[in-house]
Amino acid sequence: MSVVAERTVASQARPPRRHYLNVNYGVRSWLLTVDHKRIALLYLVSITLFFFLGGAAAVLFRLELLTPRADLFEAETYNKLFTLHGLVMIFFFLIPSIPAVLGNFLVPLMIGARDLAFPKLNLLSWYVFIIGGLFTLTAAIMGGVDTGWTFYTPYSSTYSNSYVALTVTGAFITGFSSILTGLNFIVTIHKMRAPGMTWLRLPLFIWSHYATSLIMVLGTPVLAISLVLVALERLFQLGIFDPRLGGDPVLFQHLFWFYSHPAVYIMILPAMGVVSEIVPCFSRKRIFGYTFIAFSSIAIAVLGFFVWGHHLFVSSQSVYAGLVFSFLSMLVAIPSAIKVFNWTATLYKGSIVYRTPLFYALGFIGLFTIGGLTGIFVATLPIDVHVHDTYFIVAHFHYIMVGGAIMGYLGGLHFWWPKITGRLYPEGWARFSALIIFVGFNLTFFPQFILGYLGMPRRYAAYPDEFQVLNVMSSAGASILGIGYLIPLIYFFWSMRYGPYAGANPWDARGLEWTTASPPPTDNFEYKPQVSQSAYAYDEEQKVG
Amino acid sequence: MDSHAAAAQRKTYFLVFGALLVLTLTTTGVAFINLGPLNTPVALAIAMIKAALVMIYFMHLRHSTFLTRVFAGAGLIWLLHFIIFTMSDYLTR
Amino acid sequence: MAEIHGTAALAHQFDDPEQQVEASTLGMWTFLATEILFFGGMFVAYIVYRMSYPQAFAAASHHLDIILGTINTGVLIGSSLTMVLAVYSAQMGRRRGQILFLAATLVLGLIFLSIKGVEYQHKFHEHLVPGAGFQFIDADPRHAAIFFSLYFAMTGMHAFHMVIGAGLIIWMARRAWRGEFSPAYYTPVEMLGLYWHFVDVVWIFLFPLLYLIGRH
Amino acid sequence: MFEDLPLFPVRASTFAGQVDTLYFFLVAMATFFVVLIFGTVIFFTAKYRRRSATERPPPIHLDMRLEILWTIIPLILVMISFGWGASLFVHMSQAPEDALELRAVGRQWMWKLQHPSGAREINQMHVPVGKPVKVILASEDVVHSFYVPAFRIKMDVVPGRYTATWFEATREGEFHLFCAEYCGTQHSGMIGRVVAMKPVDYQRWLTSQASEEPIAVSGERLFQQLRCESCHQTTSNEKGPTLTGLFGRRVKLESGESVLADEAYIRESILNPHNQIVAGYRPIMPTYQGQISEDALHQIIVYLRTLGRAPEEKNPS
Repeated sequence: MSVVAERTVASQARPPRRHYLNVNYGVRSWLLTVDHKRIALLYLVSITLFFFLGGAAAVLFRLELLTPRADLFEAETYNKLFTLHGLVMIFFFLIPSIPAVLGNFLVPLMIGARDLAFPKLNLLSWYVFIIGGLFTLTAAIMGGVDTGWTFYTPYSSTYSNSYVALTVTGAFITGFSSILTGLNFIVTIHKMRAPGMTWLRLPLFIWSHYATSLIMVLGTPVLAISLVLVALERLFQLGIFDPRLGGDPVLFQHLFWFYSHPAVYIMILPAMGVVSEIVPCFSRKRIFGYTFIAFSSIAIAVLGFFVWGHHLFVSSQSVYAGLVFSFLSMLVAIPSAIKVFNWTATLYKGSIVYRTPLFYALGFIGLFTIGGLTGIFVATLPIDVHVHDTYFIVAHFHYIMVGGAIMGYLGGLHFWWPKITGRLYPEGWARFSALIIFVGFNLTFFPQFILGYLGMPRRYAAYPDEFQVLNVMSSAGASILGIGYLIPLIYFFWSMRYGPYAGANPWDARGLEWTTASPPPTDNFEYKPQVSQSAYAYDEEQKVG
Repeated sequence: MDSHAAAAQRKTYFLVFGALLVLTLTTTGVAFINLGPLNTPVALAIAMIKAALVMIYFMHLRHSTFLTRVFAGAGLIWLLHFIIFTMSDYLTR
Repeated sequence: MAEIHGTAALAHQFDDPEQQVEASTLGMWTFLATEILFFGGMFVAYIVYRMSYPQAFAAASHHLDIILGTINTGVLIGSSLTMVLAVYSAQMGRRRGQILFLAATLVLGLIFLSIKGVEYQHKFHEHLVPGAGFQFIDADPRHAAIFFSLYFAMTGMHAFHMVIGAGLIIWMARRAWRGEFSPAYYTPVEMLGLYWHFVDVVWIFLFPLLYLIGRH
Repeated sequence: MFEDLPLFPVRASTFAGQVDTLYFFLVAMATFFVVLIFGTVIFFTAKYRRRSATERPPPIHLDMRLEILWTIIPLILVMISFGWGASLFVHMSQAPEDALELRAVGRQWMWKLQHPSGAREINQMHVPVGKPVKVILASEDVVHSFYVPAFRIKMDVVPGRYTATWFEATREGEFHLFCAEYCGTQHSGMIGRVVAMKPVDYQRWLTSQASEEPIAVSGERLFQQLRCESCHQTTSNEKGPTLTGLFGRRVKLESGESVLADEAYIRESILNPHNQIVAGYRPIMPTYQGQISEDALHQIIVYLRTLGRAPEEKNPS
């Protein structure tokens, strides 16, 4: 089929008569689907619910923090709220967010495959996710858990009077959904690429998902077993971590952070992949330094496993280990910096058109830069001694996870929304909400850097009076941020019915996913893709088949 | 696979099985001999040989692609890294 | 993992049988890498505590039954042999042999679990199960309790994997009975074999680490 | 106006200035890069906006020099932060020998402190200005963290072992003492104040804390109460080795190893006597796990230290 002809037709045409959304109807057709695109939507719906649950918890405890006393809720309720927020946002939103929704939808499309390698495992991963979520929600409804998402022993294993065992079971189960997703991606990327799709022609989104999958597969099981051991200690006094039973609580911190530090890269790497797609598209340029961005993803995934000890600088870890982990943590800055510089350079002499996904991507670059640079602060030993477990840390990781990962997620959702639904979102509202989110985010979290250096510890239901002004700023920002997140929820729903038809390739983007119809047919492509150009051939015509 | 090669493969399986049993008895026997600090390294060395035999012959790594071998090794290497870096704290306390 | 109908068992997402086999094999090995790290967390804990409390670990290890441990190692190795022969029979297209060897593997696996159960029962009677009833007359009972905690966690998790393996064997034997496998397609049996051998490999390390400390 | 809105913490220890200098270096570096990235991104997006729907800019090819440049420069900068941070951290983790030693115990949800003179405090810590102070930390339950922002020090308080931190206050005043590691319901209530005072005022305060006996004396009394002396006498006998002159010595163990008799060793020997048996002795000592509080352990250890030290150190001031 001639490319030009196809594009002209597609841009005017209504969606194809048969596509993955209307191929069959009914609850069964969704709950038993093995189509990666439908599973992606199942994930989208579930993680959106979790996102607003976690967000609601955050808004509530930010309201509590308007005043220095624990007056809106008791300390116990406050503790349960921040624990719920952390658990839900990390295990049930951020970790599955981009991989399980956008990754699930796009990995086969981008490499020219009909589906993931193991479609049934893919569906299973969603069920596992939901079962894990139900455990955690049950624990929350029965009375909640107050250990913080970090489950530090011996508080979690012995002292806490909340539903720890049920909650860790939930987190444990959900871990397997992440493992199954990672395993599926690894095999799919290795074995299912279309003819001609060499490694160096792959979209960077795929590279970053490959790196992410490695972390999921090699890290998650360690979290799983650590949580099992906590539950065993709690239920059967199988002493591993509790010093009263002879154990060492710091060992838990080692086991926990062996996964949970790399888990940060599970959240941020896919967002980096999204940015690497959006920036070239809207500057109509080949991405600058493709190989450097690609291999820096792998470097981040590998190095990410060598730095967990920086969470233990003041935990009585040995000075020697502190020095080693500080040194290695510094090195993670390098691949991150390489990415930021290359994205910026891609804009140079581009043909830049302003669209919401680009705004999110640029927001990501800026906020991730701040998050990454403050990462150097906390990798620097004496600074970390001072700011460890203060609001400085809270601000730092929210710049990475919200300023980075969620910006990337929203950018990607806008960018591929036309592919997913076949319709365009309303550009004006989208820009407006992007602005609100950017402003709200910075107002929420920038004051927390100052609070942290002043010395306000995190997880405090009550705090000394002099911290109030900055806390009020932060709470005000949180409410703005909350509204910012509600707007897309509304207009995405609206656009599913009323949005204009998008056509196959509304952004004039390269990459295989744009060569098929929007929404794509169940088997993704009407033809067998043959690849003969890079995913970023913005200086060439798109070649298909 | 022709019948000759098949017979050879079958024979290999039994040989490996025999070797594994001998090594099991050896490791139990050696445990009762005082080798000073060497008891644990010897026991672990025997365990590694046994594991290698199982992986190479029973799990067919001998006939596997390079990629499969990389993934078979990846888990082990990662575990080794995990152990070494955790011990870097405990041994320098 | 794939939809199977006799020899023409090519799932829709694959182009050819070769791609399907390679994908399954890679997927299984990736899963085993995950499993290594899963057990790895307990191995790390074991190493940390054994280096910190060598005497307590040696004293506690003396309470394990080395004879039953050795027999069980032999039983499990035997089950690995029958498993590899089951795969071999599938490869040769010998349905009867395949089912018989799978059954033998299952029996050996159940023998292993039974012996393990007997050992657990002894520990229970000797008050060596950590918790309120734990009694240890030798030196340093607190750290001996850590040894037994790790013993039960590690062997328990291992036994749990065997139980799953046993379930998979029954399922696979049923499929073999129905003639779903042929020399052209026996990937599921092969994957089950990989899993079973992996469980064997874990035990190969657990045995010397738990049973053979300071025996001389 | 900054009374309600402080933007920078007070500096009240010798570390504070050093940590802040490093912090300012990092802030300067971060500001430079944030301005650079934000500036470039905004400038490029404004300058190169699309002029016609059909324009297709030529590709800019990979420039190795550029890639190497922006690999090397960040590498140099982070290595500077690492080296600078590492040297300061090593300095901060080695308390001077002559430091005044306070003993602290964290529990849900309070701080208990004891001075060498025996004076006890709860959720307060009086310290002299201009003298290094070491705080030896123990926990009775969960992990806590001893945090004094004005001094820029923080150390986790881990149950089952001793940790320590030190500082030298440089100005008088009252400063926050926080628990920084989440420790349960009233975590945010586990706060106190540090009162730094002139050495003479500190002495006066100590003497005003009437009727407390020196910590070593309490330890000696406990040593007798717990009947430790029935085996551990001034000379070694077949039941137990003498503890006189033990502290700071290397001890040969039954297993053939030798260990330094430091606070961790003595603590472990009281709680898990059978783990490290001294060469030539039988494992007959009962464990004191669960029978002795962290406070009492502190006191006994201080007492045992005085047995092996020069007499003038018995009453540090």
